[in-house]
Amino acid sequence: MATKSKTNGSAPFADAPINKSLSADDKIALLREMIRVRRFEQVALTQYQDGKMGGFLHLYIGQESVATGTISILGDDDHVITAYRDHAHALAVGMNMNECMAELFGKATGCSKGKGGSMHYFAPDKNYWGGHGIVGGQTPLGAGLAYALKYQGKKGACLCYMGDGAINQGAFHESLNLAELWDLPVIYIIENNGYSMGTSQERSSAHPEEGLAARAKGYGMAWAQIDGVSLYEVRAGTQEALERAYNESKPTMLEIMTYRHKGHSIADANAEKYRSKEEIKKYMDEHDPITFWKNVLIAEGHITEADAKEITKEATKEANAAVKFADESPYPNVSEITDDVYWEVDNNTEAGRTGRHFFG
Amino acid sequence: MATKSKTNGSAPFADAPINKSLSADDKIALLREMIRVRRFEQVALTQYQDGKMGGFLHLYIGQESVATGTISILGDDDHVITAYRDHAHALAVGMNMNECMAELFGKATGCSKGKGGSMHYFAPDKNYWGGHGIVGGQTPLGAGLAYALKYQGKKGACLCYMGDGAINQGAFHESLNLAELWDLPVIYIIENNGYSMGTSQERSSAHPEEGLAARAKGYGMAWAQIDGVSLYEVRAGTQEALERAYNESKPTMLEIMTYRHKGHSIADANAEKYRSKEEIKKYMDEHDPITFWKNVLIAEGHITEADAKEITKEATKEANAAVKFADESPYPNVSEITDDVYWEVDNNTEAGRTGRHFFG
Amino acid sequence: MARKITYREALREGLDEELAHDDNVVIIGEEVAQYNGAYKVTEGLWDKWGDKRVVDAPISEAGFIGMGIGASMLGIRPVMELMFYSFAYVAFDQMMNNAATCRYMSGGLINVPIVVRGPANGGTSVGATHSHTPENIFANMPGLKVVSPSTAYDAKGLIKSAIRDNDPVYFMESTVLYGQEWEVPANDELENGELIIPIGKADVKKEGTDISLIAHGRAVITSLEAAEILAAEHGINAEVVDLRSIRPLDEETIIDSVKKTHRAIYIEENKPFCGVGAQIASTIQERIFDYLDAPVLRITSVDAPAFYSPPIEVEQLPQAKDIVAKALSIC
Amino acid sequence: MARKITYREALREGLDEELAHDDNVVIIGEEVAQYNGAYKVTEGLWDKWGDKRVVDAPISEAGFIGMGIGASMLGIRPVMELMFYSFAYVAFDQMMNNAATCRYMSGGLINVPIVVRGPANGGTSVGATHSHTPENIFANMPGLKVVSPSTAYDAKGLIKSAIRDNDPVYFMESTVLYGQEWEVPANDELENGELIIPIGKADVKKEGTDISLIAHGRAVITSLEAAEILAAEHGINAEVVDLRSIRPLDEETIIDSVKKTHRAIYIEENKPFCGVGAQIASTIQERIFDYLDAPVLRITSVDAPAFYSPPIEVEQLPQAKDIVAKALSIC
Ligand SMILES: Cc1ncc(C[n+]2csc(CCOP(=O)(O)OP(=O)(O)O)c2C)c(N)n1
Ligand SMILES: Cc1ncc(C[n+]2csc(CCOP(=O)(O)OP(=O)(O)O)c2C)c(N)n1
Ligand SMILES: [Mg+2]
Ligand SMILES: [Mg+2]
Repeated sequence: MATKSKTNGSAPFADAPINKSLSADDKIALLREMIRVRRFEQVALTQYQDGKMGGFLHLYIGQESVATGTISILGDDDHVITAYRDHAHALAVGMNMNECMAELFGKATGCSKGKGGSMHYFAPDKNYWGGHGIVGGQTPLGAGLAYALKYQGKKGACLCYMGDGAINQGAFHESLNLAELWDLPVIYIIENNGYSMGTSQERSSAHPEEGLAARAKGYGMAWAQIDGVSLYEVRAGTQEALERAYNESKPTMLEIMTYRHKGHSIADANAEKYRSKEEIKKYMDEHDPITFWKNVLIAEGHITEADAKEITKEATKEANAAVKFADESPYPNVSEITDDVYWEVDNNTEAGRTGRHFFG
Repeated sequence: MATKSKTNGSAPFADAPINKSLSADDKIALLREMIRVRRFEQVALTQYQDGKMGGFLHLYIGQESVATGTISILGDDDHVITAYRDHAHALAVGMNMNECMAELFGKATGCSKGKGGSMHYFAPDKNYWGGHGIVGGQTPLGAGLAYALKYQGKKGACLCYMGDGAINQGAFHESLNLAELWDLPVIYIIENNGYSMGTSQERSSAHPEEGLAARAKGYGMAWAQIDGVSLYEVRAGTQEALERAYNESKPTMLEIMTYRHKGHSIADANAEKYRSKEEIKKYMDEHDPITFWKNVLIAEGHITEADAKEITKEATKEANAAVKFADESPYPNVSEITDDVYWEVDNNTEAGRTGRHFFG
Repeated sequence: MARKITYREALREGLDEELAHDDNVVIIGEEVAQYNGAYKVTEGLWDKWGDKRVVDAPISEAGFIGMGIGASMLGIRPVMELMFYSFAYVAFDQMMNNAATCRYMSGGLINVPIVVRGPANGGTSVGATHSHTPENIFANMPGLKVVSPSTAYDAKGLIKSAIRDNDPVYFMESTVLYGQEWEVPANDELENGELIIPIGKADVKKEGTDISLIAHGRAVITSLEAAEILAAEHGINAEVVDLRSIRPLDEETIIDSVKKTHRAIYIEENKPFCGVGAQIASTIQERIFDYLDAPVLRITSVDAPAFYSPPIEVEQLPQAKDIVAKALSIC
Repeated sequence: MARKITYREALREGLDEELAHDDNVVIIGEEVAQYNGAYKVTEGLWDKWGDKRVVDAPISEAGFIGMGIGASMLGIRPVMELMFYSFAYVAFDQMMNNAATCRYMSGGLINVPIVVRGPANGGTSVGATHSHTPENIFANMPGLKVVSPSTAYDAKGLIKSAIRDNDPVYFMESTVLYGQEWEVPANDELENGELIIPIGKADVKKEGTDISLIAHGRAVITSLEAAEILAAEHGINAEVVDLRSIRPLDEETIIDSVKKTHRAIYIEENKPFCGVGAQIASTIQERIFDYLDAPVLRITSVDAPAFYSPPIEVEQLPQAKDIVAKALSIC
């Protein structure tokens, strides 16, 4: 199978320090991570089709290297926030398949107790701040997480992800100015999969020839465009930005080129209309990040095809077990509708007991 | 008196076609225009201090060349919209001092019948669409006026003005992307007076070294920075943008460097705190656009100092007459509070008569 | 008998007819053209009318709605689609200030004939961010009109009036209703050759004598269900009043109904605090206090952000059983 | 006797004390630091607390309020100033979605201890765009708290509670009140050494027996004026109830008052449609219908965008004479 870059022992960016330090086991773990994400979503898709969940399901299939690669190099004081296409980031920060699948099923055992759904995963204990449904709406929050880190004197950064269509929202612009003006350690990561729903990049965004990330120039902000097919390149590019955040408390805008194999969401019946079959096939065949990385590992002699199959099998088992867990979990109680609205009420403080908080 | 550029017969940009075509009378008319604006405001200021009006009064003193110069080259299908610092644009499009002064006084004879006040002047019959109080809020409207012109097949442009502080509003960013993406004939004019209230440009805006207008590069949009002290340069720079709008239906971002002599508004007690007295004096002495232009006209042999004094005298007379007009005009009736809310109600159409429109 | 079409098709017909009726009508929104609309309301219109009249916008609601407001001041009649009405919140300043106040602040020199339409409802398990119901919020602002049709018939007649109206009209639909069918006469069955329903006129969807169930949007359908149960199981003859438009408001139809029934419940899918029901209850007791045999009651969503979990969200929204129970408490 | 200070000074004292009380408190807003605040509420705080604790922001309300929300999730306690509360409309999505729903959508894993404060009033001749009064709009959204103090005493006690509250609190002040003085005890005169007023507790500002004038914000002051006229000129003893906080709402104090007086008027400077008065009127008639001797009435601004002309804007807002006239109509 053809891959964009030759996958011999000296794959591009393999020699970047952040990659050189990887052991064979580390590299295999990264493959496993990406395969887990994909299998989780493929299984979720079948469950969606079986009517097990409501609302939207935005699949990340084809983009796995972005979440997996960028998050794989984070430390304890680094934080993550993203938009509604949020399953991969959730698994990458260490959330488990059970709580994620149960959330899709709207079960009480879901990571958000069934209140958030697919678009709204959260795990603050793992430095994961969602999962946000309003396009661009998370970008000021990302600046705010970085602001807090700086305020508290921590050497950390916030990775704030968004789609290529999100860059045209006003809130993002305001965030960029604040981030550069106030030296906030936030890294904005545009996951450029070429489309916002059915609208191609050319039809949604005016931008400099160098690409979307070059909009950063308007703010005097550092930026880079990264080929997302390769974990090596994703990790190396992100590491540079992280160091800028840690050492200079400066923001960066990264644009990671990627592709979604499926439609915008499961509801997208047009996925093969606004994109040609050939285009989709080309990306699936030649730019799939999992295939690419598998081939790197084979070429580097760490695994065989059989090992990869075994990893996939395990991931499938895990995803199926998550379905079982979700299936067997109870729905929330109707009485829980008014829980988790006010901290003061939930904690039965004096403030929470003073005055009427709920009406109707 | 020192001026930034030598004001001899070949002042820079004097040879630009749009300037070469000016007759002596035209040039004198431009001087008169700027002086009228200044005297209008100086007189309004005294009236404000006498308690004749409420709310804000944002003076344009020091910036006159921007509105006068840019608007002086517009044709019948060109439109104008600006922010709350809107008196100069109003007079430049041909509104008279009476209706403008009466509006400040909150009188029924005001251009907005006393409903808008200083920040909200309008004259759609003169292609003047306000006068807008929300920073940056007018920028999508400017794109919309241009959209309408294009939709209707007219060869016109919309000049949309804003302050240097306004460029950090989300709505402006969204407008820029739309304007460039859809080839809208809108010219965004940043009147860069160095400050948004008490905040200097360095404390409010991250931007490329070349200046604020260079943010346009992020959208692949044409841009230019213009020294606002000289009407010649303002007119020449604007003309280029207008031609781009007329001939290519493309937007431009202009940044016109200027300075306000007074505080942000009359309420600004800090005007000499966040700016040094020396800085203010330097701009008043060396960068005053009226003095500059007067010296150009004297150097070109069109007027004498005495002529300029005479023009000022006339403008003062006109402004004082406007005060008299405003003073003698009646206040609106209380019953008019609910006029001008709905077109259908005002025009007593069937839609306007159906259902209750007003409550309480 | 008149033909049946869906609420979605009714809207599409209305849009199509107005595109034909006035060259200045232009449809703008995310995915409205080439994609045929996220909810397929505009399906086929781009094919038929082309790039000038049906326009795909980038994800910039403040930008393109503000742009539409500006264009409308020069005589264009933009019909903007919000993919979800919840996204109005990123365009809120444009919609509350520029659309509503430019006429006023110019002393009547400007008018803003814009329509902003899209689904404003919960009940589709899309979570709190996508389930806002801002009809009370926009109706609070003088200068704006707010319309909320409950049937295909109303949707068609009202969207046409909204587009012809010379003031800003915020037109709130329901994704839950898009696929449902109602009788809607074809134009050649109509006397005037077209279906126009005036904004500001309520509609008594079912006559009754014992209690007035007053509602807007999908809650009207739920109220009709409840009225059937009340009649069949409890011998109570409920009248169902559909506001159709929230501002302007047809107070007279409401008052006439309650004068007759002496009892009223307002039903809406909105949150309770300062909802439309608060305004209506306050008005009824103020205007016809002495006609009331019981307080005016209200039914709303359970007061919390929208719950994702599908079976729980069903319980969060008003159901026929809730209406029945509340009606029984005062009948 | 306790010392007198202005509403502005009271707020400043509250902010200053909370800056001292918790290192995580940071004040952010346009011109709050070096300029000392557009309305001088924060005067001197930057001098005292420096760049880290008092921060000038660019004109990017969506950006910096959203940033504050994000920071608050990690334990910062940002107190954001809106120069006018009207500017909330450009930050509306951040304030309605991110502040209000992140806790819910995460099943309670997050809380957002942010305060957004600033003047929310008309009456200063700044025109329609600058005179919005969105207390009803924000109070509609579960997850948010809305507070509106009417005196210096309340302003100080409530801002301190707001900053210590672990939920988002939208704190709406009045430029008209900033310069007015009230008695506010110094801390050493107080038992606990500081002035804290709980959010969710209404305050009977004047006891009475004949009619309840219920209000929030500056309308409380107008109501007190009206109560004096009613007593002096008409022998009517009005009770004046100040909500202090709109959500949470102290319904019991309202209900107790109207149970006693049997008559109520809600007074507010907001627009009428779905205003706070609608909610209160609807609640009173629902809860104590049989205690009412007359319908609950409402007084609001005249229903139009804010009129610039100073003498006309005075007439657009509720005045004591309007309250007196309406009270007489039901007493
Ligand atoms: C403010 C807002 N407008 C519109 C939407 C509807 N919407 C959800 S995702 C999406 C496309 C976003 O595309 P992109 O940013 O490229 O992200 P991708 O889906 O490709 O990951 C749209 C229009 C929304 N959720 N929020
Ligand atoms: C959205 C919004 N935020 C804040 C304000 C308050 N405000 C009015 S003018 C101004 C400063 C604007 O500065 P700039 O854009 O440079 O224009 P200039 O006043 O210098 O002409 C501010 C903060 C406002 N009117 N609207
Ligand atoms: Mg995309
Ligand atoms: Mg400025």
